[in-house]
This record gives sequence, C-alpha cells and structure tokens, in this order.
Amino acid sequence: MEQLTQDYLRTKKLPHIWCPGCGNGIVTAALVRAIERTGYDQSEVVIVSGIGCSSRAAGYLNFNTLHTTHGRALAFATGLKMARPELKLFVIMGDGDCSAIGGNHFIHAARRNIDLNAVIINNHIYGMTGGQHSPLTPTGMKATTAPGGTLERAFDLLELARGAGATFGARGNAAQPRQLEQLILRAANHKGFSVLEALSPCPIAYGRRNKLGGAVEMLREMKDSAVSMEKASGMEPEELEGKTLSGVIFSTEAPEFSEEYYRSIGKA
Amino acid sequence: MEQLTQDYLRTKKLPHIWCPGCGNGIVTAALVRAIERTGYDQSEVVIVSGIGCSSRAAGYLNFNTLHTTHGRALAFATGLKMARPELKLFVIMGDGDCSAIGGNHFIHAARRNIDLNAVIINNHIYGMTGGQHSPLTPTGMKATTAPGGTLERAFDLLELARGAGATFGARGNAAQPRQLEQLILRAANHKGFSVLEALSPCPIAYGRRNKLGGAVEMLREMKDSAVSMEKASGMEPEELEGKTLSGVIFSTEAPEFSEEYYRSIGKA
Amino acid sequence: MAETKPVLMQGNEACAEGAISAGVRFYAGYPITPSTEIAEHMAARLPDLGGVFIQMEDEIASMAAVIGASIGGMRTLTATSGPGFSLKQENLGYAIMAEIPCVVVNVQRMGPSTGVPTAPAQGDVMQARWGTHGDHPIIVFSPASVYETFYLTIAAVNLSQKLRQPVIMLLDEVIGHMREKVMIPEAGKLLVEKSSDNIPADWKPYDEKGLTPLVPFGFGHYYHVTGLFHDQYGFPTGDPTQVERALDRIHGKLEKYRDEIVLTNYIGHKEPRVVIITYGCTVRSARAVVKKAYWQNRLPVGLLSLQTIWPFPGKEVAAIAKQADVIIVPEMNMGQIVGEVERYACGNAEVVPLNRYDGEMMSPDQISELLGRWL
Amino acid sequence: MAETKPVLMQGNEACAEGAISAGVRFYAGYPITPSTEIAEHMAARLPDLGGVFIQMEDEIASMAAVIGASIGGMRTLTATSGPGFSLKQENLGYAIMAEIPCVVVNVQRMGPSTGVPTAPAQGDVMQARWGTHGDHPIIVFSPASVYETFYLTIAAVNLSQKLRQPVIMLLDEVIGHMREKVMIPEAGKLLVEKSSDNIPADWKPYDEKGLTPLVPFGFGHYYHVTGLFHDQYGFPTGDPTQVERALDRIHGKLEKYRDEIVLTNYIGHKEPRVVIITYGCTVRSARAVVKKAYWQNRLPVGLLSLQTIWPFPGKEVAAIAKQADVIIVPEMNMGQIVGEVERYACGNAEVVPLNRYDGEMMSPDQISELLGRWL
Amino acid sequence: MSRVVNTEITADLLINQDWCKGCGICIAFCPREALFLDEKGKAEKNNEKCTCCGICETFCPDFALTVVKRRLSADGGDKAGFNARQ
Amino acid sequence: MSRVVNTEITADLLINQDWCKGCGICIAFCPREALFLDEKGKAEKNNEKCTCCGICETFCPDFALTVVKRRLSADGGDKAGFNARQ
Amino acid sequence: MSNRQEILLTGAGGQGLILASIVLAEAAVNDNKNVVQTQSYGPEARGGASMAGVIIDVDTIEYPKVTKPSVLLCMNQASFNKYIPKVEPGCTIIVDSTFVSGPYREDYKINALPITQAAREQLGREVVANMLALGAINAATGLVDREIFRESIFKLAPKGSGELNQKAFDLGYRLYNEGMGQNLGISSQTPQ
Amino acid sequence: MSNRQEILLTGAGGQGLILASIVLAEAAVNDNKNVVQTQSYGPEARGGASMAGVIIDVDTIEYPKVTKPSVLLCMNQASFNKYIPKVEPGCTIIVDSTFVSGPYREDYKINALPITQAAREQLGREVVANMLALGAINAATGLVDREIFRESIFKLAPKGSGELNQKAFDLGYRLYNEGMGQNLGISSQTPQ
Ligand SMILES: Cc1ncc(C[n+]2csc(CCOP(=O)(O)OP(=O)(O)O)c2C)c(N)n1
Ligand SMILES: Cc1ncc(C[n+]2csc(CCOP(=O)(O)OP(=O)(O)O)c2C)c(N)n1
Ligand code: SF4
Ligand code: SF4
Ligand code: SF4
Ligand code: SF4
Ligand code: SF4
Ligand code: SF4
Ligand SMILES: [Mg+2]
Ligand SMILES: [Mg+2]
Repeated sequence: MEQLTQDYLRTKKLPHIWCPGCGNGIVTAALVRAIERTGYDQSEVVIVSGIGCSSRAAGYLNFNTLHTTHGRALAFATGLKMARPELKLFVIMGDGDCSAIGGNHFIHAARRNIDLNAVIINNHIYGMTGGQHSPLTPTGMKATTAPGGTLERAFDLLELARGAGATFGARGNAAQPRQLEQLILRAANHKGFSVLEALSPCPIAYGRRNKLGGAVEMLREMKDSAVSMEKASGMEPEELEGKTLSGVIFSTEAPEFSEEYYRSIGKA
Repeated sequence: MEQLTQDYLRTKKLPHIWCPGCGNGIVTAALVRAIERTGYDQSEVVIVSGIGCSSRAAGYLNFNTLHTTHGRALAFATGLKMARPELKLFVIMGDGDCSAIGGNHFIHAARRNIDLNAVIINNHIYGMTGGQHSPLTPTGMKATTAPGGTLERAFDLLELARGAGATFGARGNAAQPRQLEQLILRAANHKGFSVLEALSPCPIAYGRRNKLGGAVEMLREMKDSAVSMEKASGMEPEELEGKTLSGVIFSTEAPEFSEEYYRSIGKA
Repeated sequence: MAETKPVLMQGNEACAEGAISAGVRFYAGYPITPSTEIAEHMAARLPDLGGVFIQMEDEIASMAAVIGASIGGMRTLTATSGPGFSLKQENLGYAIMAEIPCVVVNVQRMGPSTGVPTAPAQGDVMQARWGTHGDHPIIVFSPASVYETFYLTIAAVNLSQKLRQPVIMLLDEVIGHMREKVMIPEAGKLLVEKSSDNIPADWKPYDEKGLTPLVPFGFGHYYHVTGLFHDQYGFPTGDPTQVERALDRIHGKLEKYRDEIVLTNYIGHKEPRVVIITYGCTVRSARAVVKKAYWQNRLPVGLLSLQTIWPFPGKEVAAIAKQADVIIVPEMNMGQIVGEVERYACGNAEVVPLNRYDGEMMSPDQISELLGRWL
Repeated sequence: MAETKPVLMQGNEACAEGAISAGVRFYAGYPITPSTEIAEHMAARLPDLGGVFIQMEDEIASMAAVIGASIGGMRTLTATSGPGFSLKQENLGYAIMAEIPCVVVNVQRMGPSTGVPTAPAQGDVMQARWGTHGDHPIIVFSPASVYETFYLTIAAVNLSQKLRQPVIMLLDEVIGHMREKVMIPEAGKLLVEKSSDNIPADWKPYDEKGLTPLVPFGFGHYYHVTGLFHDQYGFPTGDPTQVERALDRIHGKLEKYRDEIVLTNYIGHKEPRVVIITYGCTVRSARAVVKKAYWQNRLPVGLLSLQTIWPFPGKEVAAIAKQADVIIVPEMNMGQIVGEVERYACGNAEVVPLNRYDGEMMSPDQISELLGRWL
Repeated sequence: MSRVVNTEITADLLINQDWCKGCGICIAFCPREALFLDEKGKAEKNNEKCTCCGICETFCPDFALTVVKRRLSADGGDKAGFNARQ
Repeated sequence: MSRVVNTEITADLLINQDWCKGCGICIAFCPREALFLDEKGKAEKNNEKCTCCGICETFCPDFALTVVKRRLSADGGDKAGFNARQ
Repeated sequence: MSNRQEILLTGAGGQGLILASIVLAEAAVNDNKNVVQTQSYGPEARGGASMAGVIIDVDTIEYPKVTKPSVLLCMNQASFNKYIPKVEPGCTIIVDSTFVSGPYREDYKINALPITQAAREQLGREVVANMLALGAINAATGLVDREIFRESIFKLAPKGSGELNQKAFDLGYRLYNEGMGQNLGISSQTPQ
Repeated sequence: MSNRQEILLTGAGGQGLILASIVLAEAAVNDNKNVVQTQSYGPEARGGASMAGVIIDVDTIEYPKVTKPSVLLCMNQASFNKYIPKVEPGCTIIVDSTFVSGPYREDYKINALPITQAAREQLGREVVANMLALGAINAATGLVDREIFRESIFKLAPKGSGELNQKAFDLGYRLYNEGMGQNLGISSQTPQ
C-alpha cells in the first residue's frame, strides 16, 4: 500500500477521524486498490460523496474530491458527469445518505443508467449523528431513535436498485477486503450506473448498542454470514436464513445516459 | 352514478377544470365507485393528493380532502395515518408527482408497508405544467423539454414499488373503467401499502405532441395494448412486445406499519 | 403553576419535555446535529404516552408528516438544524397557508451550508422569518436558558393551536446542548390549553370572522385543505379580492394577538444611556455584563432581551430608541436582527452592531469592552 | 455591443438567450409555472450548441447538478419559481460556501405555498436574500423589461464566474411572460468574458489573497470541495480564526466589487421632493407615472429603479433620503424592500410603503394616486 | 326517455349537458351507437337504441352520464336513485 | 524486520504507529498470529512469524500497515516502493 | 402616450388567441413599432377563458397591461359578457358571431362577423379563425402595414400552412369590409 | 459572581468526561446549588478531544461557559498540554498520571494522581476512572456535600453499577488524600 498510500491518499490529513475499528477505512483502502487497477489516470478520477462518517472518505483521497450535501451526492455527480463525460466518478455514500434522504437521486441515477459508480458503505446506522436507525437497519435492531428496536422494514438496497432499473448491483463487505476490491473493480468496469454495497462495521454507534461485540467480532460475523452467489445457488432456502448474498447480484446492459446524450447531439 | 355523484362529488365545483377527454375524470369516477364498494363510511375516508392535473381530483371528491405540495402527498399521508390509523387514506398522484419529485416518499411508504392506497394517474407526462417529460414517459416520446424525444429510460413503476418492498401492485387503465374500479377495490382491501397505476390519456399535453390522435384514439390504443396477467402467462415474449400488463401484478403480505406501531405501544 | 423539585435538564430535552407537557403526542423528524437529542428524547418518551414517534426519510417528509398528523388532530413537533430547516421551508409555507398548527424547532449551528455542525451561531434569524417563498407571517421564539426553552415551547404549542399558525423555536446550540438546573411542574400537571371541542354547526375551515378551531379529519366535515389560495371553505380561488383578504387575514391573526405573542424583558437603569438588545444565548453574556454595570456599578445601562424575535418587537425597540443614546446589538452572526433594530430606532439612537461569527459563543468581555466606549 | 435587428422576445426566452450569449451551456431544472419556458427554450437550444439540457427529478437535484457541472467547468443556469426556489435553498448555500459559480432564476409567482401559480407577485425578495441558513452573501438582479432580462442575465453569468458566487435572477411573472421588442446582438457575437485560463503554479482553490479562478476537475489539481468551513486548500476546519476569515472573505468579495454589482437608475427631478424606489415590473408602472409627473408636468418627483436589489443599494437610498421629503416604495408584496429603505433612510425622509398583494400587477393609477398626496 | 321495462325495474340514462365537454368518448364506446353530439357539441342520446347498459357512464370523464334505475315500489311509485351497482 | 528472501525479492511489513488506533483487527485476522499490541496500544509485529502475506494490510482501517516488496536491482541496490499488486 | 393602442383578444382556450397576439406583436415589430404582448393565465393552464393583450406605440411602452382597450376581440359569449362592460364607447369591437349572440348594446360600435363559421365554411379549417380575426382587426384599424402583416404571418405559421393563414387573414379583411354597414350594435348574422 | 466555581474536565473521547460532568452537575443540583453544564464537541462527534465544563454558583449563572477554571482535570497528555497554559495559578489541577507525564511547572499546584491505573488495578475496571476523578476533585475542593454526591452517583449509574461507581468515587478521595504531600508541580508517579 505504500506507494498507493503516497499517491492516492492525502497522507497529511491522516490519521483520519474515524473511530478505532471503523470499517470505513477498510472499504476506502479497497476502493483505492480497485481504482488503481482500473488504470484510470489520477486526474480523471473524481470522488463525490455526501455527508456522513463514510462520506468523509473523500477528504482523504487524493483525487478531484467533492464532498456535497447530505443525500445529494448522486445529483451533483450527475451534473458533473454530464458536463464532463470523460471523467470517472466514484460516489461514496452512507446507507442513510444513499437510501434515506438520498433515495430519490439513487433511483433516478439507476433509471437513467448514467455511468456513475456508487459505493454505499452500509453500516446499518447513521454513524455521524450518533446512531439513529437508517432504512437499512434490520428490523428489530436498536438505535437511539429506536430504543426498543426499530419496527420499520429495511430496504434490500440492491433490489431497490434493480427495481429502479439499475444495470449492475454487487455486495461485498469489509471482512473480505480482497473480494471487495475485486467487486469495486468490476463495478467500475461496468458501463452504466453501478451499485456496490459494502457492508461495514460501525462498532461505536451500532455494534455497541446492539451488543455485537467490537470491530473484530462484527467483522467475523460479517464474514461468516456472507454467502457468494455461486454457493447460494446450491443451497436450500433454510440454509440461507440469516445469510447475506455477496458478489455480483445482477448485471445487465442498457444504453448509458451521458453517452446517449452526446451521441444525440452529434458529439460522440 | 347519480346518488354516488350527489354523495361523493362536490357537484357545486363541477364542471371540473380538466380538458375535454382527459382521463382524470374517468379514473376519479372509478375511484368513487370503488370507495363506495369498500363499505367505508364517508367520514372515515380521506383523499390526499399532490400537485398536478390529476391531483386536482381531491377538490372534487366529497370526503376529507388534502391537496398537499408537489410530490409530498405520501409523506403528509404517512403523518395523518400514524396519527389516525382508523382512517382510510387514498393518495392520488400524477406520474411526475409520484415518481419524479415524490420518488423518495414513494419508496419509503412501500418499505414501511404503511396502509395507504396510492392511486397514480399515469398520463406519461407533466400535464399541469404543459407537457414536460416525466420519469414514466417512454423513451423516444416527445415533450416540451424533449423536443426530439426523450432519451431517458422510464421507470416501471410497479417494479420500482416491488423493489422498494411494496406488498401490492396493480395496473389498470381508463379504457377499462370497470376493471379499474375492481382493481382499486382490491388495492383498497389489501392491508399495507398498495400501488395502483392507472394509465390515463392526456390528449392535450401528451397525445397532441406525439400525434396519438384524440382522447378516443388514445383510449382505444390503451385498451388494445392491455393484456391481463392471466392472458400474458400463456403468451410468447414476442407477442407481449408493445403490450402492457394489467391486473394485479403482485400481492404479498407483510406487517403493516401503523398497526405494528400501535401494537408496540400497547394500543392495538 | 406549581413548581417542584429542581432537576438538571438539557436544553434540547427541555424542549421535548415542554412539548410533551403542552400535549404534543406526535413527533416526526430526521436526525441532525445539534438537534438530534430532541428526536432521541421523543423516541424514548412518546411511545409510553401513547404518542407517535416516527423517523422520516428526510426533513421534507418530516415536515409533511407533522402537518398530516396535525390535520388528524394531534399536537405535533419536529426539530432540525440549519440544512434541514432549509429543506423544510416549502412545507412550512404550506402549513402557514393552510393554517395548520405545528411547532418547528431549529437548533442553529454554524452555517452557511454544512458549515461547522457542532459550533454555535445565530445565523438563521432572518431565514426563520423569510425562508419560505411568498409573504407569510411567522412566530419565532428564542430562549436564553433551559428554563425558557421549556416554557416557551409550551407557549409555542398553545399559540400554534390557538392561532392555527406554525411557531418556530429558534434555539442556539449553546442552549440546546447545555444542562441547567430548572424547576418544572410535576408530571401529570399538563399545561395543555384545549382548543374548543364545541364546533359550531356553521363551522367553516377558514372562517373570515376570525379564529376558528381546526376540526380534525374524520368528524364528518368534508372540507378541503390546500396550499392554493382558497375561500372560507378551503376551495381554490385566484380571485384578487379573495387573495388579498386571505393574506390580510393570516397576517391579521398575528397583529390581533400581538401582545400574547411578543415577549420581551427589560432589566437595568430606568433612564438608560446605553441599551443592549439581544436574544438567545447572547442574552446570557449580556446579562452578566449588565448585572455588573448596573447592579454593581449603577451605570445607566439596560438590557432588552427578546424572547420573541418574530414578529419583531418594534414598538418596544422604538420606545427604547427614544430614551437611549446608544443601542448595542450583540449577535452571533454578521448582523441580522440589528437591521430591524435600525429600522425601528429610526435615527433616534445610534445603533451599534456587535458581531461574532467564528463558531464560538459571544463572551461578556466582548460586550463590556464595547459598552465601555460610551460609559 | 453591436445591436441589430429588433425581435419580439419573451422575458423567459430573453433570460435563456442571455445566458446562452454569456456562454451558458448547461441547464438542469424541474418545470414549474411561470418559469417553465426557460427550461423549454434551453431544451430546444442547447443540444444544437453542444450543450447539456437535463431535466432532473426535482429542484434539489437540479441545483445539485448545476453545481456539479460548474465544477466540471461549464457555465450553468437553473430556473424555477417559488416552491422550487424554497427547495433549492440548501444547495444554493452549498454553492455559496464552496464558491461555485452558477445562475439561479426565480420567476416569482403569488405565494406563499402553491398560492396562485399563474399570478404575478414580488413576494420572494427577502427569501432571495435570506432563504438559506447561515450568514451568506448573495447577488440578486431584478429586471424591469425583456431587454434588461437579457443583459442582466449576461451580467449575472459573468459576475458569477468572476466572483465565484451564485447570482440570482429574480424575475416577475409579468416580465417572464411578456413579449417585447428588443435589440439583441447578432448570433455568434457571444458575450462571454472568460475567466483566466492561465492558472498560476501555486494556485489554491480558496486563496486568501482574493479572487482566484475555479480550476475545473480533471486538470490535475487534486483539491477538495466541501460545504464545511475550509482552509485555503478546501480542507475542513472548525478553527475559529479560519472560520471567521472564511466568512469575511466570501462577504468581502461582494463589498470589494460592489460598484460592479450594484446597478440602479435614477430618472426625474434633480431636487426631488418625492422619490419612488422600486424594482422589477413595478418599475414600469412607476416610470409611466414619473414620466407624466416630471416630463409632462415638471413636478419635483423622481424614480430610483433598482436593477440590483441585493446587495441592497443602501448608499444610493441614503443619498436620496437626504434630498427628498418622501420616499414611496411600491411593491407587489406586503412590504419587503421597504424595510431596507427605512433602514437606510434612517429617519431622513418619510418612507411610505405602497403594497399590492392580490395577484395583480401594480398599476400606474395606484402610484399616482398616492403620489398626489404630496404634490 | 328510453325505458327498458321488465317486471319491476325501469332504467334511464340521464345526461347532464352542463358538465359535458363534448369529448366524444361516450359515443365511441357505446356498443349501440346510441349517442351523438348535438349542435352545441354536447352529448345527446337516441332513445330507441340505448339499452341503459351503463357503459358510457363509466367512460365519461365529466360525470355527465348517469344510468338511473327505478324500482316500482309497492305503492306503485318510483324510488328514484336506487343504485343497482355493487 | 522480517525479510522473506527469495532470489530477487525481499519483503517488509511496515507499521505506521502514528496512524494505528489499536483496534486489533490486524491481530485477529493475521493467519500467523504475528501481530500484537504494544504497551502504548499500537500494533507491533513478531518478525519471526510474519510471512508478509499482506492480509493485515487489507484489513487495517487506518492505512497503518504496508507490505513493501523490494526487488534487488541489477546494481545490487533496492528499489523501494515497487508495488507488486495489480 | 397619445399613440398607444391597446388591443385585447378574448375568448376560450384553444381558439388560438395567444398565438394571434404574438403574430400581431411580431407584425408590429416588423413594422418598426414598439410593442408589448401579455396574456392572462387562468388558475391553471388548461381549458377555460383565454385573454391576450397587445400594446402598440411609437413611444416606449411602460405599463405593459391593457387597461383601456382601443380594440377588443371577443371570440365567445363568456368573453363578450365579461369585457364589453369594461371598454369605452370609442373602442373598436369585433365579435365572432359564430359564438356570440349579443345583446349588442346600441352605444357601442360592434362589428359582429361570423369569423369561425367563415373559416370553417370558406377555408375548410376552423383553426385559422384566429388569423381571420387579425385580418378583420387590421382592416378596421390599420394598426400594421398590411403587407408586413402578411409576411409576418407567413413567417410564424407552422411549416406548409403559411398561405392558408394568409388567406384567412385576407378573408378577415373581406369579411370586415362586407360587414361595414352593420356597425350598429346589432349583428346581421343569426348566431347558431 | 464571587461564589462561581468553574470546573473543566478534559481528556480524550471515551474517557467518560461528559458523563462525569453531568454527574457532578446533578450532584450540585441535589446539593441545592445553581449549576450549568456544557461540553465542547469536536468537528465531529467521534474520537479526538473531549472537554466538559461545569459551573457551580449560589447565584444565578449567566454566562455558561468556563473561562477561568477554578478546577481543571486533565485525563490525557494532549489536554494537559493544551489547558495548563490557560489556567491561572490559583486553579486546582488534577491530572491522571497514567497518561500525563508532565512537565509539571513549579508555579502551579498540580495533583498528579494515577487515576486510570488505580481504577484498573484496584477496582478492575478502567471505565470508572471518571468517577474516581470526581472523588479526587471533590476531595480537593469540597464543591458538593460528599454524601449527596455519593447518592447522585448511585442514581445516575447504569443499573447494577452504582456501588462500583461509588467505590471509585471513594477511591478518588483516598488517592487525593494520599497524594496530598505532592502538590508541588511534580508528580510522585512515574507515568508509563
Ligand atoms: C440535510 C441534512 N440532514 C441531516 C444531516 C445530519 N446528518 C449528517 S450525516 C447523517 C447520516 C449519516 O448516516 P449514513 O449516511 O449512514 O453515514 P454514516 O455516518 O453511517 O457513514 C445525518 C442524518 C445533514 N448533515 N444534512
Ligand atoms: C416544488 C414544485 N415543483 C414544481 C411544481 C410545478 N408542477 C406542478 S404539477 C407538476 C407536474 C405535473 O405532472 P404529473 O405529476 O404527472 O401530474 P399531471 O398534471 O400530469 O396529472 C409540476 C412540475 C410545483 N408545483 N411545485
Ligand atoms: S461512528 Fe461508526 S461509522 Fe462513524 S467513524 Fe465511528 S465507527 Fe465509523
Ligand atoms: S393537460 Fe392533460 S392531464 Fe391535464 S387536464 Fe388537460 S388532458 Fe388532463
Ligand atoms: S363522454 Fe361525457 S363529456 Fe364526453 S361527450 Fe360524452 S357525455 Fe360529454
Ligand atoms: S347506456 Fe349503454 S347503450 Fe345507452 S348510451 Fe350508454 S353505452 Fe350506449
Ligand atoms: S488494524 Fe491497523 S489500526 Fe488496527 S491495530 Fe492493526 S495496525 Fe492498528
Ligand atoms: S503480513 Fe500476513 S503474516 Fe505478516 S502480520 Fe500481516 S497478516 Fe500476519
Ligand atoms: Mg451509515
Ligand atoms: Mg402526469
């Protein structure tokens, strides 16, 4: 990581503000490795993020970085991509950022199939504001705004994306960082809107309140419950209970929006 | 319709503001018939709507009627339903209202499975503002903001709802008003969030620009392209090309949010 | 009001508890620093009271849900901070137009934009007045202590119900987050002022005659609620006469009940030469200064603290401007209320702004240093 | 500027065409009456110019997309009306904080809330100044004709680029929807003022030294853009000294270039007794009155029309207040700019508001009737 | 007026011309070709042809058409407004 | 420092203790139990055990661990920072 | 302001009045006059009443709204009822007798012409009634040079329909000139 | 303002200082004093420095922020370095020598006590170091009646931990009293 760290991280800004054991750093490192593997030039890569612990990643990444408003990262990114289709945009969001306040921009980016690489760091909680439930908090789990456990149903983020017309959806986790890197790379190579859900531990605002142990225990549990798509296809429904599918969940093709646009005006 | 009209329509406000041949009136009439068949008392029924031609229906319906802001009808309705779970809420929205500016509230109402009956009058266009494309305008169709035909992909509204966790989705159209009435009734009887997409002609802002003929031609085309779920199951993919599925597209069960809430606080 | 055992309470908590005391049983919100404790307190308390706590998908939905619940007959509250307050503006305007009671709390933080989320500032004073489009009346309270937060929230809920008008609690981060000893009424002694239950037979939702209570949905009055200009029955109209009358009526409510709404407090010399006018947490610093200057040193100074900032206490300020030579207006912003003070001082007193906008609280030293120039 | 053949043009169209002339090649918006024609015109024109037109899912996204495209180096514009303007406020604040140029058009309609969507009003004047949370500078133009709309939009784009500051075009429905004869430059003669292409080697995105051009993303300057308070390099800071300095700097820009920004126009008597101060379409009615009263009847009256309403032309108003006995401020609202006029008149002239808020345009008769009282 | 008389029920198609906007939908969808636009552009019916089937009622976007069924009551009078649909 | 020497490549695990927050993740996931927390609560390694497999590097949330591979160059010197991952 | 001409075109949505006002304004521009065109929208963009105003002057036009029409066109009964009481007797009034049945007050100079009927019967297209009305107006007032007006119509008409629209304009002239004798507040046509 | 006592508790996030400040404030309330408690948040809620202030007075408390601490607690080196230069010599200073290694300036009265170490070694739980610190502070200052303080601790402690926390508080007293002799600006403990 040394050279990568030097090149792609703003080392002067480190150590970062994340809590000890926070998965954001693991996902960010995987992202950096994947970006390097895409072969894009550093100056072509843009990191856009919203607001949240996870979105703070933008500040540590040594590219063109745009830390926007809560929930709106994809809308900012859509404008930028349409203005400069040659740039490669990664959009980092938290689960709340992406699926609560940002839900509308998420489904519309999926519908347009605009070539943005959404990386959602799903820690199942609003980390930055101290632990309120998010639309991805599993039913029954505790949060400061659900002291008895949330009654709400959670989105399946990738099913939501699929329903909205997304053409690529994958799920990885911080406990399998090499696989995660690989999935980010595949998402980045997909033409059109890609959704990469990265499960990540928040030991402070989620793990502690739900008695899930520390970061290590949370990672272990994450690893244990992950089942790859290939493996899952051979498993019984009962066996899959409590498991989480990982890998590329779906991948199809459709016209990419910025390309279609520039073609329509005779510029591509 | 005489007695129904007297009871359930605000006859003093008629004739309504809609253009000649506009499907909004057909859908509104079907809604009234369906509401009568639910057996709910008039005073228990609430009509909530957003902003748009279609949303103006609220003003003509003689119930408790709430004409809100553009895109936010479901959010207002969520508050009202949680405060008064015994009321029966129908939420009328246009395609733009529901799926453009209101997309986030739509997916979250679906996720929560709150007992609201969403009736989306889909005329494939922003009628009230004079014909801009909506997220439900089919690719290639013309609009004032897509003079050469829109390049954007459209949502499949019911797939979006399903992806978001909705438990009931049905599609009817103004050219089959009895079936539409029946579907609204079934949606209303479903416990949890129900989505009823009613295809409806806008001869003025959509039909004219796209040379689809007048209201009559648009209705005929609508009827011709509708294929019921039952029929579709026996058809080849090629035969289904250009057809629109109608009927109950999906229906499952899940805990209803307001009931869960009141149960959790010991009040249901 | 029977006050009992003193307790240690946080400002945000006092806001939530005040609301509960005033009968609020519905909270919809979206978390944001430094207001989140209000939501968290409500999440903990409301279920036990049979009330509803719901975390919505964003601030827009929260504002909408609160209005919806109010139409259902519940007393409602939502809380947020700068960025969320900006997002609530459209629906706040709806509540004003449709005359739906509700209380909106903005615990201010350092802006603009994301700014410094944890730092105090009084930067949203003008936004609270003018944030939504179109001419609209608004009531805004600005407490200077945990105690005031509790009681002003109660007043906000009751006024909101009575006038069918949203009321804004504009808290400072300092007030929201600090803990103080307060005396609050015994549990059970609710401070709910009921709006009449006897609805007249000829009830109209927007009766031109004056204040008319909201009849919640579900009681057989099939009226229409809309954000369009509307007639007495709630139905849309674009008729110029009715439009003008509607605006006059919603603004008129606040004028008519002005004395119930506008709360200020003067301490200090009877014939002051220099008066400090301020609000929110800045009152605390100013009071420290005036206590010393007047009570200890008998200097001709005074302090007008504004619990109500909108409608602006123009009459009170105008009166002071006629007495004093100098009016100092300390604010934790670049100068907002000072504009109104200048307007009402109308050249009768020199108006001197004192601004701090670095994300820190205004200190007594800053104020007394400036004060020293005239004494 | 070479002016050529006169053409008939709608105000909204002039806004779009002005923007195009000034190099705008990116439009993102969401339709809303009475601004929709701007979007529709852009949808028709931009593709042929190699530009981007995109209809976003809502106004929040539109504002965000415009900022994103500006960071990509395009000149951008978005247009909306009251309800959408309320929704844009949060991201507008972001553009101010992050110093991203863009032009935001609000074609005002009768509010609050949904109001009367097709009726004219000047109800968003104060919102344009204070709509987003936190202390922030803003530039707002208010044209009185189709011609002014064209040229002020060009000025807006260029100023926005130069100062890296969002500029708001606050149109009246009357101006947006009316068609007038205008003279505009030949096609091809673009009025684009280029911000420097030579980026100094030691370029910093938020250089404290003063105006520094935006280097679009993709040119190897790996800087950070955020809505948090930030240092010269764009990185977050909560340090009080830096926070204060940042606010001083973004406000300072507007002070420094005040004379380029603040545009007003006086016509009438040299030593007027009564002066009308107004803006937007109301200028038209006032001008009809003043022309008659002064040019025909030689009465001591004058008209100060404000093309720039924010930053408020306080200096100009103060000067007039020292000359005139009476200042009449006609507005199509319940009184917004009049507050500023009172502030700067500072007791030196009697300030008389004249308000119309029934959804109709202020008429010359209304103004001359009032004027008659002093003449 | 058209009357389909069976032992107990008579039916009528009422047209509210004040609400009719002359869109022609009812005419197009009437299975009996029983409707036409009159000289003012409002829907009018041909009594001979109409069977009071009620189809046009469900199609009219302006609530202008109503099939009313009247049941002959015991005392021989009409009970207007009886609504036969469920 | 641990050195796995083959003909051409030596490798090193570098630990940046300034960035380490002592979360213990690397320790838990090192297949060799080669890591531990020192008395200041920072990660430290046991040279004997570490094989420079790089697993801990991918797990560290604080970018504090780096496996560096050095290829012996023709003139016998080290080329530091050569990055073997693709 | 002595030269100020205020033309008010009224009727129902769909009759093409706003387009007519734009064409008139465009023609005036081409005739080197100052011009302002405005329209009023109902509470919604759809159906209902339609009203457009054009002000033509050689001076600069300040107040852009029509207050004292010098020319009034009424294309339906509702607009006739609404606007006639608002104009002064000197106003040139043209009504489409196809839809307007009076009453034609004696104190007004009203030209009742079968505008839509003529468009339908003589040109086969009702939609050009608006241009026909413009012809009648210009015949009555000479607001704009006739040839310039015709050219402007050609320029603004949808592709392929330029000549038809010009024909309608000319027919308006004819209709007006034929109807000259009947400016008595009583229409010679029996409206249907 | 003569009775105003300003207590500043400083250290790292996670050391329980904010909770300690609340407990102290609660105790003061129960002891019938006026009290204001505040805390400063970093740019984010997570990690980093932590600081809480308590003001106790018999008079009404106006300005709620600590400016001239009469008591300063430093629970780590960073806070020690930051705050020591800001206090006046008269201030009662208590530092956790577990984490703070000086330098202890001669002109300050510094009580360097092995707070966390004692909590860990003598009570088996580092988390109660904050209550231990409160004990030391109260021993040094007598801000609140000791018994009332103990009761308040019991009331606010998480279920089942009341006694442990009281023990920690008492241990704080002992530690302070044992360390009495070393108020010389030099710690008797060698920090590790
Ligand atoms: C408009 C607005 N609303 C609310 C907030 C407060 N806020 C900041 S981050 C956040 C949620 C963080 O959760 P998530 O997106 O899951 O990110 P995480 O911190 O968990 O990585 C919230 C509610 C805000 N900054 N802006
Ligand atoms: C915040 C906001 N943005 C935009 C508008 C303008 N507007 C009103 S209705 C509408 C869209 C109407 O389309 P749709 O929802 O499909 O309803 P329809 O009129 O087609 O029935 C728009 C954009 C508004 N009123 N408020
Ligand atoms: S609160 Fe959670 S998500 Fe945020 S930095 Fe800490 S561990 Fe990470
Ligand atoms: S514009 Fe379209 S949707 Fe609106 S009323 Fe007319 S036909 Fe109906
Ligand atoms: S469908 Fe209704 S509105 Fe249309 S013509 Fe028939 S009766 Fe008239
Ligand atoms: S009732 Fe039936 S037959 Fe009679 S007009 Fe209507 S559709 Fe035709
Ligand atoms: S994983 Fe990183 S931060 Fe955690 S203990 Fe190991 S080196 Fe330190
Ligand atoms: S490089 Fe491999 S063996 Fe060495 S410490 Fe890391 S995980 Fe363990
Ligand atoms: Mg999260
Ligand atoms: Mg629509």
